[in-house]
Amino acid sequence: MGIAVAINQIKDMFAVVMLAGIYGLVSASFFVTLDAVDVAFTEASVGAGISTLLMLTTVAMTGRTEHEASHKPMLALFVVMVTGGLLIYGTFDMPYFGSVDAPVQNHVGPRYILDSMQEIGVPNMVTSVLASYRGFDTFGEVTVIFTAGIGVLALLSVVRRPEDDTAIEAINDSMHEKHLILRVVIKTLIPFILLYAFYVQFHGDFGPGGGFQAGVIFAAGIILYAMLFGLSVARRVIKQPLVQLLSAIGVLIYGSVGVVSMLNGGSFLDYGVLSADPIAGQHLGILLIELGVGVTVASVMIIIFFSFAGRSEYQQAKKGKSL
Amino acid sequence: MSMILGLYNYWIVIVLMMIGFYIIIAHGHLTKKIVGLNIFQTSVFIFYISLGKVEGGTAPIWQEGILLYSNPLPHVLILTAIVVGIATTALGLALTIRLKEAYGTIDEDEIQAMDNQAMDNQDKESKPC
Amino acid sequence: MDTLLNLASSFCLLLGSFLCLSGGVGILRFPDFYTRMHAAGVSDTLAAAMILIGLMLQIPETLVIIKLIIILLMTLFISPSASHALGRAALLNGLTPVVAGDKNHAGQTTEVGDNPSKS
Amino acid sequence: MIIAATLAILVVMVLAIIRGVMGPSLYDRILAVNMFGTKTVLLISLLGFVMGRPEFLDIAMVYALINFISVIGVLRLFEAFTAKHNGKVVEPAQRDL
Repeated sequence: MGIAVAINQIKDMFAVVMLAGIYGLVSASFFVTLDAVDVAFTEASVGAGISTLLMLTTVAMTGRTEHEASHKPMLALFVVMVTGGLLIYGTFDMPYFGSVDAPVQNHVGPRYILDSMQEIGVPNMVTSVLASYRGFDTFGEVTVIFTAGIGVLALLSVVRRPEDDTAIEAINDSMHEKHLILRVVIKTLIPFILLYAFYVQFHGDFGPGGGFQAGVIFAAGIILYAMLFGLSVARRVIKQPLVQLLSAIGVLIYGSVGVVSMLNGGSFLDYGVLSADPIAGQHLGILLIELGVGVTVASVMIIIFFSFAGRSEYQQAKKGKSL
Repeated sequence: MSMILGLYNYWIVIVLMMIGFYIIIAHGHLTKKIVGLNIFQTSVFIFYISLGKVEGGTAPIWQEGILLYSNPLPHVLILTAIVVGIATTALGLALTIRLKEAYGTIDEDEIQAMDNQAMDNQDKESKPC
Repeated sequence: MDTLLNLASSFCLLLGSFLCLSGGVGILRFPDFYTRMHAAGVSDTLAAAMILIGLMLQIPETLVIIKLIIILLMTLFISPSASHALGRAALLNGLTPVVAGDKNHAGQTTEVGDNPSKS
Repeated sequence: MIIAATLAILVVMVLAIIRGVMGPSLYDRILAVNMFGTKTVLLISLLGFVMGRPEFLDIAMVYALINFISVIGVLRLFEAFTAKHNGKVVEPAQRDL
């Protein structure tokens, strides 16, 4: 809470972003203490890692100081106070924290907890609910992520001309000379990061993890590489068109699993019919759609980072030329 | 007293939410607005997760001999919401960058002023016709 | 045997906590960035190692121990290189260390990257 | 004993937050974030033991990795930022908070 107040007060955007990073870590610790292991996993990789980096890139491009507010914030404060007061008044009717007989615990929750082991056969209930019971929702979310990736691409992609490339190359080379220690350490670490992403991807049925988290971790490994070795080198390793194709393929995998289960006589995204044994079918279906989710999330994150970094390099190159 | 102990999680959520809300409406800097939006978003996440917590329960991963688990449903909703949140944040930041390129500033009021001026100029130009 | 393990693990955990605390006090009390970084960086690694070893002694499961060892290795890799990168960046960007005898230049800076502490 | 260690780490996290809020330079904040991250790794491993579910260690691993990535990323981006502004005179008004 104190951090949030400080974010409000500080005007240097860099400091704000750093505090936002700490804030992400704190909230992830909250999630751990509240038993939400998978959520903490996601928040750790997203809130503390990727979003901090994206915000920093933006701040580096748009300037780091904030102007003094021109109008008095009293009205805003008043609105906030009134809304907060009403909300707190509303909480008096809420069930107490952690109580077993709260409405949330009494409808579908017990069914997921009691029956998912027989019906799906996956120990991690979050995965079974995510991928099987609420597969439609997740399909929607994946599509949203895919759309956001396209949106960022449309907003920030740069038409690359050969002469721009040389300018960018020069900037990169000047950075290459430095950071020997970091480069060695990171070169050794990156394979392990990618391996760990795969572990998270395929171990998601049994422990915390799954497609979303694995995608973000995989993307984080690539981003680390791109950051240290320069964007153009990373682009040579990971071709941009390939990543764009992959992000679409992930959604396609997800959708076609649903279509295949329809063709086999079930309803859309009903994996029980994918195999002779319903539980084996569920396993197969969950594995496939987690794969689809992972591919989409990883490639969208890479696309987002590449677009941001590419834009910033493009601006630098333009500035360098005009000087 | 039992009310304080029973409801404090909601109050934390509300205070966080209001701070985020305040940042969104009181600051003109667009990046900061996005940070505020993130705080707001996180408060909603904490709200959902704290709803799913059961006293004495444990993480919803099936294990021999454990009977009481927290509710997995809010976890699923929030898990996807976080990843969607980062995607939308990225989209917002991308818009911010384009605004900076187009206007040279990302202060809300200045952009508004420039827009109004452009509008006035357009009106003046279109009147003689 | 059991009590011995427990004793050893308690000792490791206590030592780790103590190191952690001293690092925390250091990061708060030391006068300039470099000393603060020294406090944090040096105590961090050993404290993390001690606490993780203490946890390892607590549990007989092999998988958990392997995971702890992986975390420990990562900490040993990551913590020093992060400190190195941080200190290097600070020095290259012109954050001058406080040298004994010129107190009034504490934290004075010459680059864009920092906010001079004039409080 | 584990509880005691957890408490100690919580105290240190609070100290790191104070340093992160106080500043004064940007590097202090990055240092605070870094330290906070390593402490979170330890805290989560300890919490896993307190709650009796050591599967939590996976999360601790992610934390260690992500923390490193973000610190390195911040430094690199910041370096690029200062390189862009090199040679430009910075007015004191811009530097003051």
